[in-house]
Amino acid sequence: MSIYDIIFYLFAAITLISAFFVVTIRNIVYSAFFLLFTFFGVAGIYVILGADFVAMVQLIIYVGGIVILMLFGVMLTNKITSVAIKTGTSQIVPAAIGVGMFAGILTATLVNSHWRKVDTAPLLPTTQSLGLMLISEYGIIFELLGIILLIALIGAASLARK
Amino acid sequence: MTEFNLIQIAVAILFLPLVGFAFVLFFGKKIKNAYLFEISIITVTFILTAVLLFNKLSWFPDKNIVSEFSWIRIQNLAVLGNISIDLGFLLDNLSVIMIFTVALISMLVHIFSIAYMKGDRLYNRYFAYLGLFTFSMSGIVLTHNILMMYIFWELVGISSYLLIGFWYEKKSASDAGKKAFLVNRIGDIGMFSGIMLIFNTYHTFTFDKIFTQMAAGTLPFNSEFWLTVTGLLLFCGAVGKSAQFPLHVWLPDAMEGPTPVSALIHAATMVAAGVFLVCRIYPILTGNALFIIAVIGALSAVIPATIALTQNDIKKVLAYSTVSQLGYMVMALGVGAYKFAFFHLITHAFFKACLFLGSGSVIHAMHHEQDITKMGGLKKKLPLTYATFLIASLALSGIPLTSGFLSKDGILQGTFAFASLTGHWLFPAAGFAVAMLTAFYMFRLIILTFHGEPKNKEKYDHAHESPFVMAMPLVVLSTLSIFFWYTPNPVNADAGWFLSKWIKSPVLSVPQNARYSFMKTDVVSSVSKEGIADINNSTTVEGKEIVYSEAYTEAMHHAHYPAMFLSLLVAALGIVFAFIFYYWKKISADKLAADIEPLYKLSFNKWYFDEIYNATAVAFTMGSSRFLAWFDMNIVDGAVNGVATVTRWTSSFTGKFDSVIVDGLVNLVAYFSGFIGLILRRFQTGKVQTYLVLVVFSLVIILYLFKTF
Amino acid sequence: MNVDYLVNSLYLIKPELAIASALVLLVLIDLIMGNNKKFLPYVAIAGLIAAAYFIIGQFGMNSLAFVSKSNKGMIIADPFGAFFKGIVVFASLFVVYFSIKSDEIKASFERHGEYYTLIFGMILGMFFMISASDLILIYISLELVSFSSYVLAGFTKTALRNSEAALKYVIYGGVSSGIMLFGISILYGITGSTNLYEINSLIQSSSIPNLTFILSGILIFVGIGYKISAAPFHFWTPDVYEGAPITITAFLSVASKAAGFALLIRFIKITFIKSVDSAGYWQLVDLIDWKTFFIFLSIITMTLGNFAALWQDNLKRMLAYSSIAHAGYLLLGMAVLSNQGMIAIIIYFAVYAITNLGAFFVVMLIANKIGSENIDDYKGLGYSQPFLGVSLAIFLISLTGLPPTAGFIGKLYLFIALVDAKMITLAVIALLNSVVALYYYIRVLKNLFLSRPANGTFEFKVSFSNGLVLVLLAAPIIILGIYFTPLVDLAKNSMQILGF
Amino acid sequence: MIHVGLTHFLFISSILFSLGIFGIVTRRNAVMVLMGIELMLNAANINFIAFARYGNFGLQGQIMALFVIVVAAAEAAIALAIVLNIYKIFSTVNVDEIDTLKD
Amino acid sequence: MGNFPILSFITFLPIAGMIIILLLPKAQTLAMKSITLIITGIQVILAGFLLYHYNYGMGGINNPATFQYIEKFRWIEITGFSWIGKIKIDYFLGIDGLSIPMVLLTAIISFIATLASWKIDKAVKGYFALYLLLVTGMMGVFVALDFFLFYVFWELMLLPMYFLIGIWGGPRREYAAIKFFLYTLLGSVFILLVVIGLYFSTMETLVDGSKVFTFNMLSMMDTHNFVANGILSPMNPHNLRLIAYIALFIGFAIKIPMFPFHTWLPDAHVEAPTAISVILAGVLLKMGTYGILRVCYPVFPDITLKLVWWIGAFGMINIIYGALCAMAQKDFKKLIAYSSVSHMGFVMLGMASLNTIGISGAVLQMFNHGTITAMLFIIVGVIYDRAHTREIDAFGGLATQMPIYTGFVTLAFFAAIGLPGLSGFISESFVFLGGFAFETIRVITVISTLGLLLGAGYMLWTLQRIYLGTVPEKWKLLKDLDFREYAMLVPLSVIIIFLGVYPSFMLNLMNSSVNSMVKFMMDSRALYSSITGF
Repeated sequence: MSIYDIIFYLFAAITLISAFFVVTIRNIVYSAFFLLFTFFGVAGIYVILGADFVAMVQLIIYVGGIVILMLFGVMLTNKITSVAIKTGTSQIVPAAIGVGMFAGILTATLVNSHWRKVDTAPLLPTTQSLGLMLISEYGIIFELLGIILLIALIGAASLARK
Repeated sequence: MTEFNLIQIAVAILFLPLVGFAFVLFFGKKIKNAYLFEISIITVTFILTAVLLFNKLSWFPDKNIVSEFSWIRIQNLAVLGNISIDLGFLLDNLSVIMIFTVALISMLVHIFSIAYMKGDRLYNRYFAYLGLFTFSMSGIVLTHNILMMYIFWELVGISSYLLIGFWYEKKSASDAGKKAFLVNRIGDIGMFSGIMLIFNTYHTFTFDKIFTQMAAGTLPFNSEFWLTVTGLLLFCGAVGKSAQFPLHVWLPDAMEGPTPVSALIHAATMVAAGVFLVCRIYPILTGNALFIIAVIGALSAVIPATIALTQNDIKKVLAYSTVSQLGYMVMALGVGAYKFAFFHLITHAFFKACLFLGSGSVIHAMHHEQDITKMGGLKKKLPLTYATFLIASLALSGIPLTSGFLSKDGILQGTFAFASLTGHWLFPAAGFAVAMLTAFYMFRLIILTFHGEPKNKEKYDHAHESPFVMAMPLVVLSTLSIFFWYTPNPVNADAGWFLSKWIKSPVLSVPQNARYSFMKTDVVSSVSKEGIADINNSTTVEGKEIVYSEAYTEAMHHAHYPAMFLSLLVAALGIVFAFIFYYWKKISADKLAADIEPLYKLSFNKWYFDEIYNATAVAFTMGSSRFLAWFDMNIVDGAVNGVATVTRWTSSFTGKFDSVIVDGLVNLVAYFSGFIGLILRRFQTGKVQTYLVLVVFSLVIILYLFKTF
Repeated sequence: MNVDYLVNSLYLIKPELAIASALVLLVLIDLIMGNNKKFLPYVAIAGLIAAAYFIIGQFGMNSLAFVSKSNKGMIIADPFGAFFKGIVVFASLFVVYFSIKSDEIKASFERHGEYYTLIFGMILGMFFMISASDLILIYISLELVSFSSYVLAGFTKTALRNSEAALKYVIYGGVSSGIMLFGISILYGITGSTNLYEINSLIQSSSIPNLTFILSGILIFVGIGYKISAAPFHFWTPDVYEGAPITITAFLSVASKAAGFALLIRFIKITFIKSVDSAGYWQLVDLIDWKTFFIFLSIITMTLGNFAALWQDNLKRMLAYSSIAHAGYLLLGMAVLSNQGMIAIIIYFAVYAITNLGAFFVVMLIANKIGSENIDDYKGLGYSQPFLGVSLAIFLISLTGLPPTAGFIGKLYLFIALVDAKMITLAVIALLNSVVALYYYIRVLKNLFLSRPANGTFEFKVSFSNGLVLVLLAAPIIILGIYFTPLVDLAKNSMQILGF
Repeated sequence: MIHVGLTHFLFISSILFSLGIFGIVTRRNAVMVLMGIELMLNAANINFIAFARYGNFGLQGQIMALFVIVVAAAEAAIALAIVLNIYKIFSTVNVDEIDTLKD
Repeated sequence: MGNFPILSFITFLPIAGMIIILLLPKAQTLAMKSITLIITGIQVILAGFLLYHYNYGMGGINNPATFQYIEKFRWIEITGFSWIGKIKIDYFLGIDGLSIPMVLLTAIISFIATLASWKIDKAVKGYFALYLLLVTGMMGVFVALDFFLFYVFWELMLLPMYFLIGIWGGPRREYAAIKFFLYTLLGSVFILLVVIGLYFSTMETLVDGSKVFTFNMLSMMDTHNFVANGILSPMNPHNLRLIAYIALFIGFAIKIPMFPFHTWLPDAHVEAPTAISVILAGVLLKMGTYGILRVCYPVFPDITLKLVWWIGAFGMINIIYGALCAMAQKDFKKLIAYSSVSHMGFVMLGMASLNTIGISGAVLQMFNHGTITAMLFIIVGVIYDRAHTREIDAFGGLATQMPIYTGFVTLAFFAAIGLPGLSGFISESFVFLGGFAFETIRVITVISTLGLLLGAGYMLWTLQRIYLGTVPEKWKLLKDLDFREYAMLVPLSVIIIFLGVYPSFMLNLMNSSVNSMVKFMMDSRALYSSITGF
């Protein structure tokens, strides 16, 4: 077992265990914090996979943005005075059965499939290439994303404002 | 007079009454005495028939005058080429004599009705209906094809319906009309089936053409059996119309109509149409068919005669007597005594009409009292009626010097000869028994009505002889019941002009081996070899007759006197018994009735025919009709109703959930189908997480299915 | 990638550019004009007309835009896309008009700027959905449409049902697009490409792990199925259609569905096709049994839609179920997997668009006045409002598919396609379904004409412009029902998909 | 222990994905539901990057992941706005209590 | 007369009338009624004109050259599908001996039903607009020779009928209307399926020699036009023709209505207003049998020959079942409705005979039943207008109270039970004669004669219960007929009597066509067995 493997298992454990807590723990604030760990773990996995820039973006946007947003959401939709901000769960049994089967199918299929594996290329910095691609090949999508953000901005503002 | 003139006259005879009908029907309301128009029309018609009769018999005694035109043409058929359904007249001696009789009686009844129906609310319409009847009846008589005969057959049925139910406000009258029509329809269905068979075989309806083709060897389905069936099916029509057993039940009920109508339709003319039909189709009747006809005739002669013994309604007695006499004629036809049957048809028409009109006169005098047990002693009050009634009764009983004696004797002679050749002695036995019964009940009727003490003093006191218009027809008809109109010899009709010159039995078309053995041509030697009649489209030469075997001729000859004496004897016996019972009262009729109560009851209750029919056929039809209606509403409607779903939805939407609709089978199906819709709704809980769980489950199912493909 | 080529590519996406410019313009005008919102709809209409103009030009085109070394092109400009964009623009024009008239929308007057901007965001997303040939673009455009519609569904934020619809929509849509994204990722893993054309050539040439491929296909379909509301991915439809403002419901039921179907057809036809035989039947790559899949899906969808619609009392909700049922019919056209079926879909969709817009318009006009969408409140409206009643009758009859309305022509071509493919049983099921459908449509007519109003009549006048729009929608239904050559010609011209 | 390969990453992503769905369908609080959606998107992103890495498909996968992250952010913003709105109107954010629209 | 498109005119004239009526202000009810009356009157005149110039020698059925008043032009034409060739649909009208009696009937009944609608006072505008639309639909069905066109007309009259029953009907009108609609729609979807199936099985050769799929009915009758592997071609090894035939037949049979699909009829009749009952029974039912004769028979002669016993048997069931059900009814109108079921059974029996006499009888019976039943429903309407009840047992003795009316009743009833001298007799006789001549259904025919008895039974019983006897006190004020009712009853009576006395008038009209039909059917036996090989 190489160091690479150990790091992988570490991040994998962080990701999955905290994700498990995210969806099971009753206290919402705790959940939100576990979500933070999950994102962090995922970012680590990105690094392992050689996606340095994406990992950075993951940390900045998810850990720095979305989780905070979520926390705001939690705060705004609960009375702060209440000591334990908790959430209930519903339809555990059917959900467990359904999602369990689905997960089974999903993992079994994915893990057992024969993927087109090529010898892995050496890990190179990706930031520059990504930047070039974003303004050339994927320029149009990049622009579209801008519009998405604009729409999200307008939409969210329109809903949230008085 | 040319043939064409005769046809013209026939056309006039046929349509004049229709004109009268239409005129009176449409203008009866506006013109006060519209009925006079009808009466003058019928008088003219009668005169025309007399002219026709005279000229036909004088100038063309042996010729069938035919005139026809194509009514419907079906052209260019694949196999048959053109088919033409023709309408046309057939003037032979049979039809001119018959039409004369019809017109004469019709006229007399018209005249009689002037007084009899006086004051009725629908006086004019009554005469209109009579006109319609005369038209229809003339059609039956004059036509030259079976389809047209069927058409007029139905039309007389309708006029009979209208006239029986003339006093429609009386439930019994409208019931009787309906019953008459429906019972007749049963016979007509048989007749129509026969017509279908005929048409299917010969592709024509014209009698002559059918006979010609049959003589040439074409048979229905190439089988003599089916020929017999055809004959019998056609005879079904006669069974209905002539009130033969077992369809005789309508005739007594038909007495609900006005009495002159009974005289005209239900005694003299329409009911005789059945016999006339058998006469017309005689050439196609096989031996087997004739035998069955004879049996039906015999039964129809005997059963009503026994019923007539105990009836107390004057018209009912006469009605059963009519059925019995018609049975006589049918039996005569069945045993081969063709001429005598027709002879009896004519004589019977006159004296029975006379009897009915006479009874009408009595009823009129007694203020619509019909029960003979409440009459009596009317001889003094109504001498003319009594005299004519007596003459007619004598004729009916078969007493010499009357026309009835001649014709009845001929029939008995025929049965006798038939029995001696074939050994069926029950026919003459039935004939003589009926002769005795007839004499008995007729004189019972006369004694109770005209003799003895009046039972209802009040009505008796008010009784008075009928006016001239009612008396005149009685006189005319009773005169016609005397022998000399038909033959110079009061004891033997064979020599008379009626039987020897005017009426000829037809040539048989039936294959030789299907006939009675005594009618086979090949056993004949003495009579000239008769081929097939020489027939062309417009006219037919008559003069060829049924060729009876020598043995038959001989048997007839031998039977003449025995039959005559025997018939005289039984008639006399019958009369004597009547006197013993009712005039001298040597034996108490009531006591006898009590002694043989079951038999008496059987007779008095008309052999329970109506009860049996009501309990079986009528009940079955009504029952199945009710059941099917229920079935239709609940099961068919329900089950078909969109596999019941529709019903449920519809009902729930219209808010009227008809509990009937969902009963039974449907209930289950409906519930199930509605359930599907509800199940589907059950998924739409409004909880988005439930939806998503469902999506996950569906995904799992889809993926699972794909893995197994 | 040189600049010329980029510019050339921009020429090919003129309609999209027009919409994008209009969007920006709307934002700016809203900012500049402040409280004067009157001009917004006219700007919107102008933008739409410009887009329509460019779309007509696209009917003659047949090319790919944004081609690069590693990518065979992201956007397709072809008649097929032009047709569906045309449908979207057509629907948008009417929806903008409806919005002007809708009391619901008028109530939140101060947010009109956002309203039209979001609508244009949706239109833009749909345009890209319709013409995308790259899975990335497909996903992004789908999300663009979704985001805008989430907000629009809850636009009247004070109304209870609006907000609820938005919440359900966003959760349901988020999950669906998440599943689709996962599918896309697997497909990417199998083929190493996100471009449909590349994927097509790849799966034809090399061996592919069968089950994994099926998994990805199905997962991607979840996203599309959610857009076209095919069962069992339809659950959001009734709730959101009922909850959303009526203009948005109309827009979702027509434009969004059009984009979804365009995407579905493109996805199937470009990705999986091997060849088209002389009779017009598509020979697909033998990996996923799409035929069986669509057959079952269509049966379930239309049966479910029709049967559930039977029980509805809210007309909007009923129309939602009816639109599910219609999605089922349209999937029949997919199940045939032939050019004939595609023609049928195109014809059916053109008719469906007109009809559904009309139906929702009438529902809106009535709701404006009587404040209810409940069918039982429509009693006797046919008498007090004969014009509205008759128009609604025409629309509903066309939805049922009875001659001589255009709806019949749509159904006819669908069945022609089915019979031609010898799928008789399916045709019988579809026909029986249309008998069931008659029942709930006729129920509305029953209330309109057969029942007398419970209490008093609603006296109001249909304004001239509304009447004109109604006639504009109703007349084509009758005219195309009698003389449908233009419709079929249009379909014939529109079925040209780039590449095949 | 086997050398870490593609399947390991795929295993993680599919579990993460399933956990996301599980959270969405079971958590009553709307914000928690949104968290589940984020988990799903992350799982897809792991896929993209892993495939790109092991299949040597170039940087397309990473681009995709970047886009998804942006989209996720936008989605989170809109969804939270909607949730806030719901809270204003229903005074609750429990998803299963918001079911006025149903058959 | 040249090229005047008289058939289009007679078909679409009511649409013009409808538009005029829609443009009139609501209050102008008299004008609306008058316009409808004038339009339908013109139709009668045009129908008379058709009759006057009709060439009796031309057979029609499967030969386009022997149809008359043909109007044919391209309606829809789409070219350029490489994989499917040309698509074309013709606007193709024409009449032959089968359709001209129906055109005549439609014109007459529409006219008379207009009079029967005179007293409508609820939403008059809508009523007459829908009424005229209905007339167009009916007329169109009888003149269309293109199957597509036929189907469009067929469906066109569904909706007006739904509203006419549903809005202007009796208390359970909604139920009846929806039932009618669902049943007929169910029938017509089957028809649609077969239409499409046939479309893909027949190709017509155009002038330029190219072959195209066609909806032309007449082309579908020519075996040369069948595509080798067409779905409904006789050469198709999976012989689907039987199934298609049954589907098509059921589609038409629902309209007849044939047992067990008849249950919509009593409900529809009971609830419909008088005029609509008249139209429904007088014309609409005939569309079913007409469809079978026009389409089922010549397009599927092979299957027809196989199934003819069943057609006859169902005819028999209809006759007897309908009569028995009628007998048990307590509602006068329902009774008449069931009598229609019974009488339409005669038509089916006649059709099953496959010979000239039987089919002539069937077509004649269609016409005669149309007039007779129209009269019967008017009669019911007359009494309902006055007494506001149709309960048979509530009446009695009306003959005294309303003698003239009773005269018409008697005439109509007698015509209904097939009294000679009135029109029903010849047609029923022909049906029986024809049926008897055909060995396959001989027994059925003989059993069916029972219908004559049952028919007389329930009719006379009804006559007795309503018209005979004494008048109950509450009906002492009933008035006899008024002028409008005369105007309806007299023409029908005249037709009934005229055709009873001179049936050749109609029979000659259809003779050639019926012959062609029979010949075609007979020739087909050999032709199809040579194609299918068995």
